[in-house]
Amino acid sequence: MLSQDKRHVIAKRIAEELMDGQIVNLGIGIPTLVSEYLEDKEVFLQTENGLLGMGPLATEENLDIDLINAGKEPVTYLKSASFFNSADSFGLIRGGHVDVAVLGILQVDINGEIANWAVPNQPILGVGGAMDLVTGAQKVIVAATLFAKDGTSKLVNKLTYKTSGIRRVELFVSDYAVFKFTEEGPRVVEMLEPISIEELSEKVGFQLEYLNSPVEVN
Amino acid sequence: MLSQDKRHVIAKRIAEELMDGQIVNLGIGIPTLVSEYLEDKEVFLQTENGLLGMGPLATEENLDIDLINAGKEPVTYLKSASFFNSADSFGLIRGGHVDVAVLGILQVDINGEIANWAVPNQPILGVGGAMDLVTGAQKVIVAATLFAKDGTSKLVNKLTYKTSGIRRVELFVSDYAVFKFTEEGPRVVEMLEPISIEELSEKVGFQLEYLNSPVEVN
Amino acid sequence: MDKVVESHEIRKLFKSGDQILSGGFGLSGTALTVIDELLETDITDLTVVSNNLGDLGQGLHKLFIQGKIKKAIGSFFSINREAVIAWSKGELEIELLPQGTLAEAIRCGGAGIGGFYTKTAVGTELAEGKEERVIDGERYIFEKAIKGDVAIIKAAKADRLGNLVYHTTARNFNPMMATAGKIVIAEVDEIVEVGDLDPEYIVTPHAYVDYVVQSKYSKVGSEYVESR
Amino acid sequence: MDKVVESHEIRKLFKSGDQILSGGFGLSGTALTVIDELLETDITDLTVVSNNLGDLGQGLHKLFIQGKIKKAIGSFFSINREAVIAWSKGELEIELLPQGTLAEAIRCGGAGIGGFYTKTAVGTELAEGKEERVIDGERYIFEKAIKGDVAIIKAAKADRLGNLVYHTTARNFNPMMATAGKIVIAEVDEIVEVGDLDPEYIVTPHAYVDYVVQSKYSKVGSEYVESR
Repeated sequence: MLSQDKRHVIAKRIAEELMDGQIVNLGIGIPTLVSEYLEDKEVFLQTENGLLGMGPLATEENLDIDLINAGKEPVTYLKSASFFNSADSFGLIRGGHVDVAVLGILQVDINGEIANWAVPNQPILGVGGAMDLVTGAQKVIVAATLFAKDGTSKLVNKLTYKTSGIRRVELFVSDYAVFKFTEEGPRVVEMLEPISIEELSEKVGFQLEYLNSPVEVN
Repeated sequence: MLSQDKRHVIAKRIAEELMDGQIVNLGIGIPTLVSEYLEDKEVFLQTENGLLGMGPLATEENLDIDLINAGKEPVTYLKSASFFNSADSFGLIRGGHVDVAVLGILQVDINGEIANWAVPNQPILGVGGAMDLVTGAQKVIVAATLFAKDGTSKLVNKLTYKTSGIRRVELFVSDYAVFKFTEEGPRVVEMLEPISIEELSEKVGFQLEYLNSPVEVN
Repeated sequence: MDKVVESHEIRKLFKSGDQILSGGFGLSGTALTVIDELLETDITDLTVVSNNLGDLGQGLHKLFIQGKIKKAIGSFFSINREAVIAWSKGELEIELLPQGTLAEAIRCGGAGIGGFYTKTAVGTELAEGKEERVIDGERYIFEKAIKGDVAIIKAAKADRLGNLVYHTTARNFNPMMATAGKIVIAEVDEIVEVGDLDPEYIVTPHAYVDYVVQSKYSKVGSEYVESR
Repeated sequence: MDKVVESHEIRKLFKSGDQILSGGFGLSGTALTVIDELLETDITDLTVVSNNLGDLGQGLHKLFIQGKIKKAIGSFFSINREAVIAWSKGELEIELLPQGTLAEAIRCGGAGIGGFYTKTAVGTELAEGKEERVIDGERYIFEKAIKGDVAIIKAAKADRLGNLVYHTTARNFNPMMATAGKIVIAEVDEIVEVGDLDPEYIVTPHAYVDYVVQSKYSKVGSEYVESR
C-alpha cells in the first residue's frame, strides 16, 4: 500500500470508533483525515484555538483567514457552532469535556503511554495543545503507521522519545492492526492487513496477542 | 443631624473623591447613596453579580427582577454596559481592575485595616464579595458614621471585630471627618462637623492629627 | 440530537447524598422548575453549592425547608434566617467562602484545575486552616476546586442541542456551574432550533449540557410566578 | 471619554525590557498595526508572551527578525524556523508551555490568582523543576500566573470606550491578555459608538482597555494586507 493509502485506512477505521453526539478533537496529520469518513454521524469537532462545531476546510469561495483550525488551515463552521477563548477552550479539554481526542504519535509503549510532541535530535520548541489533549480527553485514540520509515516499530516496550504525559491512551489504530491497551498490555482488536499475528509480532519485536478470538481480514 | 442626613453627608463627600472614567463598586448601605451625588461625572458602576455600567434603581415601569445589584435590588443598565459571569466579575475585582471600592464598615483601625463582614455575637454566615473587594480594588474608601449607636468609635486602635483582610484602606469618610491612612496612622483631611480636632480626639479616645493645615468647615 | 426533556424526567438524575451545584444570585438565575421537581423526589442529604439558599420561600429555600439539605457551600446565608437558625442548632452544615473564591473554585472544577492561590481572605478567619503561600512577594491562600454530581443551570435560551445564552445578571454563577457538574440540567425560558443562536454569542457550548428543560416560571412584576 | 488614538501615539507606551502579551494564533487575532508601530521605535530586549512568534514574515515574526525580542514565552515555535535557529545559537531564550497552561496562566495573571495546579504535562520534560502535588488522588503541577507590561490585543470591533467583541477564532488568547497587561492596546477592524455593541455580547469590558487603534490591515484572500 502507498503511504497515502495507509493513512486513509487508519482514518477510516478510526471514524468507525466515533459515535453520534460525541465531542471530538482531531489532531494534525492522519487524525485530520478522519473527518472525511464521518458520513452522517453527528460528531462535533472541537479545535483548541476556540471553536466547537468545525465544518469542512474552507474553499476559495468561503475563505476567512481569521477562521482556522489548530493546524492553522482555514476552515468553516456548522450552524451548531460556538466560539470561545483559548482559556475556555482548554478548560473544555483539560476538564474532561472532550469525548475523544484522535492524535498522531511518534511512539506508544505497551502500557499506552505516548510520545507525540518532541521529535528526537531536533530542537524541541513546540508542544501546542498536545499534552492538554492527552491529559484531558475522556478517550484518546492514537493514529500512526505502525512502522517508521527506517522500519522501527512505533509500538515499543518503553518510550525512547519524550513522553506526552502519564495518561495511557485507549486505542492505537495503525495500518497493520488496531490495538487496545489493557492492564495486561496491548491486545490486537483487529488486523487491517492480511498478515498473521505471528508475522506481525516478529516485525514489532515482541509477542502480540489478540484481545478476543481473531477477526479475519476481509 | 438626623441619622439619615449624616448618611447623605458621607455619601456626598465620597462622590467628590470619584473621577471621570473610574470603575467603581459601591457596597450596600451608605455606599449605595453615593450614586445620587455623581452629577455629570462619567463613573462606571460595577456590581459583583456580573454587570459593569449599572444605572439607577429600576422603577415599576422598567422593572426586570433578573437584573439586580449585589444588594439584590432591581436596577437598570447604561448603554456602555456589559454583562459577565461571576468568575469574570471577581477576576475584574481581585485582579485590580476596579479603581475604587466604596464599602461600609463596622470598624477601621488606625492602620486602615477594616472589619465589615462579621457582626459580633451573631452567627457569621455571610461574607459575599466583601473580602474580594477589600483585597482587589485599587483604592478602598470606607463609609460609616464615626460612632456606633452605643457611642463607641468605629475608628479604633485595634480591631475587636473580625478583619476583612490584611489590605489597608486609603480613606475613611465619616459624618465628623475625613481620614486618610498614612504610614504614621490616620490623619484628618477635612472636618465635616463644626467641632475642633481636640473635641473629636476626646470622643474617639485618642489624639487625632491633621494631614496638612486644618481645613475650616463652611 | 435533542436534549429537551419533560421536567419530571429529570427527577431520576438525582440521588441522596449528591453534591448539587445550583446557579443563581438571590433568585435571579435559579432553576426554579428543576428545584420543584427535586421536591417531588424522596432524595435527601444533599450538599448544595450556591451563592445563597434561595430567598422568600422559593428556589433552594424550599428545598432547605423540606429538610433535603445536609450541607450548604456558599458565600451569603445571612438572609436565609431559617438556615441560620438550623445552623445554630447543628442541623445544617455551612461552609462559607468569599463570593469570588466560590466562583473561581467552581470554574477550576470544570476546567481540570485542581486548585488555585487567591489573595482574597488572607489573614482572615476564612483563611484559618488553609495553606498560605507567598508568590512574588504577595500572600495568597490555597483553595481547592469544587465539582458537583449534578449542576442545575438557569439560562434564557437553549437550542435543542444545549447551547445556552443568558439574560443580564441572571448569568452569574451559571456558566461556571455548567462546566463543573457530572450531569448538567439547563432550565430555560425559551427553546430554539439549532442555528438560531449566534455562534459568537453562545456563552455555554452544548458540550457541557446534558438535559434542557422548559421553565414553568415567568417574571410577573417583582416575582417569579409558576405560570405554565 | 474616548480611548481611540492614532496608531503612532502608542509607540511611547513601550520601553526596552518590557514583557509584552500579544494575542494571536498563527496570525489570526494578532495586532499587526500595533506591531508595525513597535518596529518604528528603538526599544529592544522585549520578552514576548504569545502562542507563537507570528508567521510568514508578519506580526511578531517581524519584531523577532528586527532583533527586538530577547525571550519568547509560548507553546509553539517549531514553525518559526529563524527563531529555532536563533535559539540554537543562544540568541533567543525560549520558555515552552503547553497551550492550555499558557492560556490559563495569563487568565490568572489578570484575575488576581497567583498560580494554579494543572494536570497537563505531569511526568513530562515540561514539568521538570515544577512543584508537584496530589489533589484528590490525582497528580498536578504548579504553574505561576503570567502578567505583562503591555498587552496588544486584536478585536473585531471596539466602541470608543473600549468595549470589545471578537471575530471567530481570532478571539483565541486576546480576551485573557486584555486582562493581564498593565497597559492594554486594542487594535480593531471597526470602531463604533458607545451603545452600538450589545451588553450581553461584549467579550472584553472597557475596564480592561486603555487605548483603541484602528487596524491598517484587512483580509485579502489568504493574506493580511496593509491597506489603509
